[in-house]
Amino acid sequence: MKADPKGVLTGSHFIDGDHACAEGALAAGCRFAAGYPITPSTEVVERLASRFPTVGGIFIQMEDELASSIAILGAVWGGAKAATVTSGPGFSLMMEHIGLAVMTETPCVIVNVQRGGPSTGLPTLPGQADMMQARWGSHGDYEIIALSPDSPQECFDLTISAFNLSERFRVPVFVMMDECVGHMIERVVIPDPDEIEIVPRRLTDVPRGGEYLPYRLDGDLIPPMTHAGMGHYPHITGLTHDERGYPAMNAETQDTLVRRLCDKILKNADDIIEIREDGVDGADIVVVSYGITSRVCLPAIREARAKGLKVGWLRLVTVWPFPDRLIRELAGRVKALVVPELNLGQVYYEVERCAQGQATTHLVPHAGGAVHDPEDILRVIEEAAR
Amino acid sequence: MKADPKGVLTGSHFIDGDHACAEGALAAGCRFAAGYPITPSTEVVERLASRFPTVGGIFIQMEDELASSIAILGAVWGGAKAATVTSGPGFSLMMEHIGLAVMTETPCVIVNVQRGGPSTGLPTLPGQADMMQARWGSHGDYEIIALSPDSPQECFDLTISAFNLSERFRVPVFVMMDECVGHMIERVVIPDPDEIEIVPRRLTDVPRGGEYLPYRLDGDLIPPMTHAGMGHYPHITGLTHDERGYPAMNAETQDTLVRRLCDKILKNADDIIEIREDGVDGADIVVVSYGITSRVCLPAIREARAKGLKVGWLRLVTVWPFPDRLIRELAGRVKALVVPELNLGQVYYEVERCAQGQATTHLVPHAGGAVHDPEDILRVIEEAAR
Amino acid sequence: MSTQAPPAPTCEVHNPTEQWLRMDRIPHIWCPGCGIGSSVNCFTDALEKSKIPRDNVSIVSGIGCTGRTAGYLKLDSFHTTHGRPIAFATGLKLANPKLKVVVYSGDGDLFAIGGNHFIHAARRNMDMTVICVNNMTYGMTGGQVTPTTPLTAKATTSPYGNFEEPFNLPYLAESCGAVYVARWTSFHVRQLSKSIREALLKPGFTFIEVVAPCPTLYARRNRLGAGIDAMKYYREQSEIKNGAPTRDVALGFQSKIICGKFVDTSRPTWLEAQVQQHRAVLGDKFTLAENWEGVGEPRED
Amino acid sequence: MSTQAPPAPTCEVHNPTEQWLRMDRIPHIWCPGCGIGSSVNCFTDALEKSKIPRDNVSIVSGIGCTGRTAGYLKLDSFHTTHGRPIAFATGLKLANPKLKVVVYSGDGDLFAIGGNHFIHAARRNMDMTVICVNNMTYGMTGGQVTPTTPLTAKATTSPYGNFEEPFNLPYLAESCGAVYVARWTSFHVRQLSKSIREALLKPGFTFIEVVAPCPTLYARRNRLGAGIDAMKYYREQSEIKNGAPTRDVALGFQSKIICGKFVDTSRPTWLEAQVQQHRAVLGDKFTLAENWEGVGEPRED
Amino acid sequence: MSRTELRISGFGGQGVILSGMIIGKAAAIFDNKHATMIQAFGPEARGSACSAQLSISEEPIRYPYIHRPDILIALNQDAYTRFEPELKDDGLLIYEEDLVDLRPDQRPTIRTCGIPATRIAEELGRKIVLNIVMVGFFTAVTGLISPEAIREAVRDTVPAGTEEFNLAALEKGLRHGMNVSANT
Amino acid sequence: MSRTELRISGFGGQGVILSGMIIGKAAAIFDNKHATMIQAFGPEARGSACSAQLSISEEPIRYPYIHRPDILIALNQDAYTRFEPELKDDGLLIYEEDLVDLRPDQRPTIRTCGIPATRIAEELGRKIVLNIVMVGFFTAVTGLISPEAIREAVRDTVPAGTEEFNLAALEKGLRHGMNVSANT
Amino acid sequence: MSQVEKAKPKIRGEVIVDRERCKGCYFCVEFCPTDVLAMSEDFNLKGYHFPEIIAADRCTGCGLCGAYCPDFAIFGHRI
Amino acid sequence: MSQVEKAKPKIRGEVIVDRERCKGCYFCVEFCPTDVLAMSEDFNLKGYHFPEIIAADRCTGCGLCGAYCPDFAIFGHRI
Ligand SMILES: Cc1ncc(C[n+]2csc(CCOP(=O)(O)OP(=O)(O)O)c2C)c(N)n1
Ligand SMILES: Cc1ncc(C[n+]2csc(CCOP(=O)(O)OP(=O)(O)O)c2C)c(N)n1
Ligand code: SF4
Ligand code: SF4
Ligand code: SF4
Ligand code: SF4
Ligand code: SF4
Ligand code: SF4
Ligand SMILES: [Mg+2]
Ligand SMILES: [Mg+2]
Repeated sequence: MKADPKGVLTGSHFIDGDHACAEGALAAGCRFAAGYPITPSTEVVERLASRFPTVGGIFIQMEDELASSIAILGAVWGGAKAATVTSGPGFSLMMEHIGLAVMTETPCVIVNVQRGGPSTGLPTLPGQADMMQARWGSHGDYEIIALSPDSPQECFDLTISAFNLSERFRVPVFVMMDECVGHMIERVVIPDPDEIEIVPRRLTDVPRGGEYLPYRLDGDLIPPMTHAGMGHYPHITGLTHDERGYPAMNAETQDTLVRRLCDKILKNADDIIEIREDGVDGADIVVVSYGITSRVCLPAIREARAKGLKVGWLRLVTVWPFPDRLIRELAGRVKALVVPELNLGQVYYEVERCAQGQATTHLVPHAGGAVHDPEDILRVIEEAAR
Repeated sequence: MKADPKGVLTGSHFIDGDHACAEGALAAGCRFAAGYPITPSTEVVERLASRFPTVGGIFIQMEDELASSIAILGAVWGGAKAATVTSGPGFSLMMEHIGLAVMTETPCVIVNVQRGGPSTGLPTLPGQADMMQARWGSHGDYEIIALSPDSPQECFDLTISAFNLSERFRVPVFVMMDECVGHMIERVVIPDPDEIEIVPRRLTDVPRGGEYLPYRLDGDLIPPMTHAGMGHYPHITGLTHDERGYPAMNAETQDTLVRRLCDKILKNADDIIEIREDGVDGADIVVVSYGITSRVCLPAIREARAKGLKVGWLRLVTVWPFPDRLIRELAGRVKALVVPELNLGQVYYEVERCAQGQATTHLVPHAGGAVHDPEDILRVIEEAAR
Repeated sequence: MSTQAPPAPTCEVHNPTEQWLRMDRIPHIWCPGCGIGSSVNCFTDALEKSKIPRDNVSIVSGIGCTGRTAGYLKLDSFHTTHGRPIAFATGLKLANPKLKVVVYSGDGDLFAIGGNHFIHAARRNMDMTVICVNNMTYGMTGGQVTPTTPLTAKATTSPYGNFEEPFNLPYLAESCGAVYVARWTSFHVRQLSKSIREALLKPGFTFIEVVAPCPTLYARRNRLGAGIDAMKYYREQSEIKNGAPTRDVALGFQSKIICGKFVDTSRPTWLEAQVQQHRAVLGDKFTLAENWEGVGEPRED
Repeated sequence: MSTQAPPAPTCEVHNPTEQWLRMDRIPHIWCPGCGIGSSVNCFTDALEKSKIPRDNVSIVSGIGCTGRTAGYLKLDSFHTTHGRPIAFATGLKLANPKLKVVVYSGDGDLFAIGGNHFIHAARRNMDMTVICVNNMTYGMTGGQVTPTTPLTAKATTSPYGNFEEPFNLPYLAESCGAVYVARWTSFHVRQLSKSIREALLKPGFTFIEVVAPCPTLYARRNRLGAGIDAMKYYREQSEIKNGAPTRDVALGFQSKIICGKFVDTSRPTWLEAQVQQHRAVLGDKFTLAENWEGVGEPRED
Repeated sequence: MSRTELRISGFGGQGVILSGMIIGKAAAIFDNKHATMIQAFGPEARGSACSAQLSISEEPIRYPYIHRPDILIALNQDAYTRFEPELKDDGLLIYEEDLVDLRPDQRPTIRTCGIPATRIAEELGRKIVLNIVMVGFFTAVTGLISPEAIREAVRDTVPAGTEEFNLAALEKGLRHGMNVSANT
Repeated sequence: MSRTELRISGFGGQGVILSGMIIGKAAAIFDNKHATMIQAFGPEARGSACSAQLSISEEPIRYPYIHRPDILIALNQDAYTRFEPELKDDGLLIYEEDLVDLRPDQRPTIRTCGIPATRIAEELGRKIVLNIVMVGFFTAVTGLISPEAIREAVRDTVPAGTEEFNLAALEKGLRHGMNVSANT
Repeated sequence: MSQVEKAKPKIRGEVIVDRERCKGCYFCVEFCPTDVLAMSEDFNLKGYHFPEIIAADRCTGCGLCGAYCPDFAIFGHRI
Repeated sequence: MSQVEKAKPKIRGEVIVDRERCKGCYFCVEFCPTDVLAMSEDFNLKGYHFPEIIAADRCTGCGLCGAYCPDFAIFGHRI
C-alpha cells in the first residue's frame, strides 16, 4: 500500500531527528499519538500536536506515560495506527504496557529518544543505555523489535519501517533514538507518497457477525486482527489466553501462546534484521555500533585503516531481534569485535555472547552525556589488533 | 549488630515462603513497608500489616506500585529500613524508582514473587521470567543485587541477607522469589535474635550542623549516609550529581558517578556472590539453576548420575551480579552447561556469554505456569553428554 | 448431596441477559451472592433499552473480579491492565468516535491505582460511561483494603480495622467535572438500569457507582453474613435523594447509603471541544478524520 | 553593555532569605521574572516565623522548574522523580513523624503525572504541606499544556489553544479531604507567607496553590508580556474571598483570580488514626515506634 | 523408603489447605520430621477445586512435587475421580464416605478407609471442622504422625478460642480411625 | 578540503540556533550541499550560553562533530573567550563588534571580521533580527553560501508575515559584508 | 410498553429457573414481590440450594428475579 | 515585633541591592509602596537593568521588595 498523501510532506527539509521522526509517523499513516512531554523527545509530540489537526489525526497529551502507553493500544483497537514518544524515565513507566501490547499483539510504535541515565540523570544529554531495557524491561518472556537510526533521514525512514514492522508482526516496535540523533539537524528528503511503502493492518476477512477467533492462525504465526466496531466481538486480554482470546490459565496454553509470541519474531529474524556494513569482508577487526556511535566511530576506523589495520564497520540498524547468527559467523571470520556504545556495556554483552570465544570482544564504554572521543575507539581498535 | 529481639519470632514454624519472607524482613530490622496487593506476593504484606503494629513498624498500602516503590525510599531517608513487595506487573511499575534508588544510593529491599508473564499472564502460577528485568528493567546503566531463594527457609534467610547487602552497598536488593517458593510450606527455623547478624546503616560521623558531603567517599566506594533530621541538610537528587549531591550535568560527573555506582557492586562481586554446589568438581556436565528449578532438577541429576553421567549441580543464590568469573572458569573445565529455567532463556544467555564457547551450553526452557518435568531436564543432560 | 439433575429449561424464551453474554464462558467465576452479576443484568438491560447497536458498544475493564466483566459480555471487550481501563478507553474512543465506550471495573482498579486516569478523564469530559462496582475491597486478590473501604472495616491489609478515610466517589467525580454522577446499590436494579441507560445516552464523562456485596471476602471478614444480608442492608439503609449535594453522600461502615442521581449537567466533550477549537483557529486547514462526521456539531441536551 | 561592576554590599545585614538557601548554588536557574523565586521568599519567611527548627523540616520536590526548589534550600531536601514527591514524602514522614514535611512542586508534577498521589494523600490526611507553584505550564520541558492550563491558552502541545477544561485545584483538594486549602498569587506575598505558616503549623494534609508567572514560556507564547505584566494582572484581577466555596474558584484565561483561604478544618492525620485504631484494637500488644512519642495523643486545634 | 507422599483434595471451603498444614506441621514441627507442602491455587482461589501435595520424610525434602502419591485424602467425588488414578498401586485412599462413591472397579490393591467426616462434624455442631475430623482419622489410620504431634499442631494452628472444640473434633476422628484400623 | 566547520555561539535569545539553521538550510536545501548541525543545549535550555556546530560539505557528512572549526561566529564575549582557542590557526572569526572585545594578543593568523549586528538590527527597529543581519554578513564574507540560497532559506524559515522584514535585515548584513570583504 | 397497554386486571407472568446455574444466593426468593419462589431443600449438582416455584400463579412476570440473579439462572417474563 | 513597639512617627528603613544578582524583573520597583526604587538605565554584567535607589529616605523597611524579588537580589529592613 502507498502512503496517504495527506500526511506526507514531500520535499527536502532541514530538520532534526525528532521532527523527522514525527514526519515519518505521519507518512506511515499514524493518526493517533498519546504522549507526555520529556526532554529530549518532546519535539516529536509537539510537531504531531501541530500537524495532526491538519491531517485528521489526534494528539492527546495524557496525564502520564502509563496512560499514553495504553491509550495508544486503545486507539489501535479502535482502528488507528498509533505511537507514543518518550525518553528514559517515561520509558521506564511504559514497561507494563509493553507487556500488554506484546500479549494482545497490538501493533504500535514507541519512540525512545535516549538521554543519560539512570534516573533523571542527564535530561538534555545523550545516552544509549536503554537498549537492554527495550529488550527486557517488562516482566515475563517476550520478543520485540527495536531499530536504531543514526541520522534525521533515518529517523524518518525507520519510523516508517517501525510502523510497517509493527503491522506485519503485530508487535510493539521501538525506535531507539539518542539525543544526538534526535537533535541533530540535517537534510531529510521526504519522497512522494507513492514512493512510500506502507504495510496496512491485516484485518480478518470474517464478515460482520461471523465467527471470528482473535488468535486463530491463518497461514503464518501472526493472526489477522479486527477492530472495535467491526461486529466481531473479540475479547482481548493480557491474561494467558487461547485462540478465542479467552483466559485459559494453565501451562499448556501458556506454552503455546508465549512461544508463538516469541517465535513470530525469532523465526522471522532474518527477514526483520537490517544492518549496514563497510569493509567487513576481509577485515580483521570489526567495529559493531549503532545510533550516533556508528558515525562517531568513523574517524577512528579511518585512522586505523590509515595505519594499515583491516577494520570493518558494521552498523546494527535493527538491534532487536539481535543478529545472533550474523555475529556468530562474523566472529568465526575475524580476530576481534569492538563495540563502542554510550553505556557501560549492553549490546556488547550480546556481541560477547554470540562471539562464543571465536573472536575477542572489546567494549568501548562511555557513561553518556557526550559522545566518544574517536581517539578512545581508535585506542581499543589498536589494542584489539595486537 | 544483632537483630532487635522485638521483630524476631524465634522458633520453628511451618509456613510458606511469603510468610517467611515477611519474618525475614522483621528480623532484619525492617520497620516500614509500603505495598500494593498482587498475587502471589500479597501474603507478604498481609503478614507485615498484621505484625508491624506489634513491633513499632508501619505498613501502608499505597495507591499503586509507583507510590510504594518511592515511599520506601522516603522512609529510608527518614531513618527506617524499608521494603516493598510485588509481582510481575507491579515490578514493571517500579522500574523508574529502582533507578532513583540506585542513583541516590538508597538501601532498600524489593521482593518480587514471580508469576507467569508477560502482562497479566498467569497470576497464580509460577514463572522465573523477570530475572533479566531485575537487571535491566530501568533506563540507564546500573548494577543491583538479586538473590533467589529456593525454600521458605531461604526466603527468611535471604531476606535478611538482602537487607544486609542493601545497607553495605547502598543499593536496592531484589529477592527474586517464584510462586512455587512463595507458596511452598516447610519448616522455617528462626534463630535467636543474637544469632542473627544485622548490618546497621552506615551513617556519617559528621556532627549535626557540620559540613557533610552526601557523596564523599570514605575509604571505599560507598559513601556514609545521613537521615533527614540529623542536621546535615543533604540534597538528594536523581539527576547526575557531584559529591555535594548537587546536580552537575556533564559527561565528566556522569562518568565518575555512574562508574562508581557500578563498580561498588562489580568490584565487590566476589564478596557478594553466593552459590551452592554439589558434585561440580570432576563433573562433565553441570546443571546451573536457581529458585525452585534448582530443586526440580534434582531427580534429573540423580537419574543421570545413576546412568553413569558425571553431573554437577550448581545453584545461583545470587543471580546478580552474575558470577561471570565462576562460570567462565567452570566452562573451561566441563563439557557442557545445562540451564533449566521457567522462562524461554534469560540467565541462560549469561551462561552462554560467560562460557565463551569453551563448553556447550543448553537451555531447558519452560514458558511457566508449572515447573519442569524432571524428565525434560534429564533429556537435555543426556543430549549434552553426547 | 444433590437431587437428580433437572432437565434444562426447554422453552424458547431466554433469559434476556443471555443474548449479551458469551454463553460459552458461563458459569462465571463470581462467588455465590456476589453483586457483580446483578449489576451486569442492569447493564445489559440498559444497553438493550438504549437501542445503541451492539456493534457500536465497547466494554473495557481493568483487573479484578469486576474486571472480568468485559470477558463475559458479547461485545467488543477489552481486559486491560490493573488501573488503566480509562486510559485505554480514551484511545479507543478517540480513534473511533462512533463507539460508545463503557468502562466497567472495580473500586480498587478505578480509584486506587487508577485514580489519576479517572480524575483526568472526568476533567476532560472524555466521552465514556464509567461503571464502578464498589464492593469496598479488592476481591480478586483476596480482600485487601481499598480507597473505598469504610472506616473500621477489616481487610487483610487492615487487619485491625481500616483507619483511612475512604473517598466519597460522587464528590470526587463531580469536583473533577463528570457531567453525570449517580450511585445505586445492587439492590436498586430498576434505578440502576435506568441510570446506566441515561449515562449511555449522554455525551461526556458519566459515572455510576454501584455499591455491591463481596460476601466471600469483605462480608466474611467483617462478619456481615452472605450476599443476601448485604442486600437486605441495602434495602433497609438506603435513602434515595436525587440531586443530593455530592459532598454529603460519603459512606460509612454499614451506615446509611444515599443513592440517586446527583449530577446531570452538560459541557462539550473532549472531542467536541477539540474540533470546535481547531476549526475556529485553523479554519480550512483543519481536517476532520473520516470517522468523525458530526463530531463538534451543535447538539441538544 | 554594562556599567562598572559595583562592589558587593558590604554591610552586615543579610537578605533574610539567604540563611535558608544553599548560597553556593545561587544564582539559580530560574528565568528573569519567574514567579518561583518570589514564592520561595514567602516560604522561607513562613518557615522562619513558624519557629519550626530547621533540622526538623524536610522539603521534597518532583521534577520541573519548581521542582528545583528543594535543591536551593538549605534543608534536608529531596529531588525525587516526576510526579512522585508526595509518595516519597509519605514514606519520609511515616518513618520519622517528628519531621515537618513540605512538598514543593509544579502544577504538572503534582496534578498531571502526580494526580493520584495528591488525591490519596489528601484522602488519608497524610501530614504534609503541599505547595504548588501553578504557572499553568510545564516550564522545565519547554511550555507544554498542563491540567491547569486555562482554556484557549496556547502551549507547545496545544498550539491552537487549549481546549481541555483545567482542574479547579482547591475544589479537587477539598473533595479529597485536605484540611487546609488556600490559593494566592505570587503577588500576594504577605498573605502567601501567612498561609504557608498556618499550613506548616497545622497537622494533616494542607495545600496551597500559588499562581505564578512563567514569562519565558507560558506568557511569551500567549503574548502576555514579562513577569511584571503577570504580576500587574494578578494585582488587578485578584479578589480575596476567604471561605469562598471551592467549587466557585475555577480559573480562566486571564480571568479574575479568586484568592484566599478556602478550607481550614480538622480531622485525625493518618498516623494519628493509625495509632488510635491499633491501640484501641490491640491494646497492650500495640507497640509505638521509638520516634513516635506523642503521636495519636489528643491534640487541640 | 523414608518418604511418604500425600495428596489432599476437595473443594474450597472444606479446609483442604488447613488440613495439609496441620498434618505437615505435626510432622515438621512436633515430630521432627521433614515436610513440604505445595498448594495448588485455582486461577481465582475461590470456590472451585482445591488440592495440596504433602511430602513427609525422615530426610530433608529437596524435590517437592509428588506424582504418584502414597496416600490420597479425597474430600469429594471430584477429588476421587481426578486423583485416584495417580495413587500408587499399593497406596492408601482415605475418603469422605458420604461425599465419595467408590467406583465398582476400584483397584483392589489400594487400601481404602472411609469416614463420614462431614456428618461427624455436623454432629459436633460445626460442619467446618470436618477437616479436623479427617486429620484425626488420617493420623489414626496411617500412624505417620504421632497423636501428640497432631494435637499440638491443631492447638497451634486453629484460631485462638477454638482450640478445645477443634481438639474434640480431632479426637472424634482419631477414635473413628482407631476403630477402622482395628477393623482392617 | 570540501568540508567547512563552523561554530556559532552566543547567549540564549540572540537566535544562535536559528542562524545556524538558516545557514545550514541554505547549504543543504538551496545550495545542494550537505550540512549537519549539532545543537548544544544547556541543562535547562534557557538563558545561558548557547552554541551550535555546523558542518558544510560537498560530500555527505558522516562524523558530525567539530573540534577545530574553520569559522567561529561569536555573538558575545563569552562565546569569543570560550571558543576562539579552538578555532583553526588559519580560521575566520566573525564577531559582534559591540559585544566582543578582541584580546590584544588575538592570533594574527586568524582573519577577523566584526559587525555591529545588534546596532544594525536596532536601527532596523527590531533587535531580535540581529542574527539575520549576522547571517547576511556571514554569507558575504565567507562566500560559502550563495546569496540566493540564503535568501530562500530566510524566507523559508522565519515566521509567516515577517519575511520582508527579515530579508531587509539580511540585505543589511550582506551589504555590510560586501564592504568588509572589499575592505580586507 | 405493549404489555401495559392492555390494562389487564391481573398481569400474568412466567418464571423460569435454570437450577444448575444457580448458586443459591437467595436474592430471587427474597426480592420477588409476590413471593412466587422459595428455596428448595435440595441441592443442585454444584451443591447449592436453588429456588422452587411455589406459587406460579402469583408471578406477574415483573422480571425482578432475573434482574437480581447474579448467575443468570432465573428470569421472569410476562405472558 | 520590637520595631513596631517604638511607635515612631516615621518608620525608617534601609534597602540593599545586590545588582549582580538582579535579573531586571522590575518587581521591586513596581511594588515598593513608597517608590524608593527606579530601574537604572545601566546594565549589570549579565546584561540586565537593575533597581537604583532614588529616594532612600522614603524607605520604610517594609521588606516588600525583598519578598517579591525572585532572585534574592534586594531586601529592605527597618533601621
Ligand atoms: C499492576 C498491578 N498491581 C496489582 C495487581 C493485582 N490486582 C489484581 S485485581 C486487584 C484488585 C481488584 O480490586 P477491585 O478493582 O476493587 O476489583 P474487585 O476484585 O473487588 O471487583 C489487584 C490489586 C495487578 N494485576 N496489577
Ligand atoms: C517520568 C517523567 N516524565 C516526564 C518528565 C519530563 N518532565 C520534567 S519536568 C516536567 C514538567 C514540569 O512541569 P511542572 O511540574 O508544572 O513544573 P514547572 O517546570 O512548570 O515549574 C516534565 C514533563 C520526567 N522528568 N519524568
Ligand atoms: S471475591 Fe468478592 S467480589 Fe470477587 S467474585 Fe467473590 S464475592 Fe464477588
Ligand atoms: S521556564 Fe518558566 S517556570 Fe521555568 S524558570 Fe523560566 S519562567 Fe520560571
Ligand atoms: S438469584 Fe439466581 S443464583 Fe440466586 S438463588 Fe435465585 S436463581 Fe439462584
Ligand atoms: S418475574 Fe417477578 S413475580 Fe415472577 S417470580 Fe420473578 S420476581 Fe417474582
Ligand atoms: S525584584 Fe530583584 S531581580 Fe527583580 S528587578 Fe528587583 S532586584 Fe532585580
Ligand atoms: S523595604 Fe519597602 S519601602 Fe523600602 S525599598 Fe523595599 S519595598 Fe520599598
Ligand atoms: Mg473491589
Ligand atoms: Mg508548571
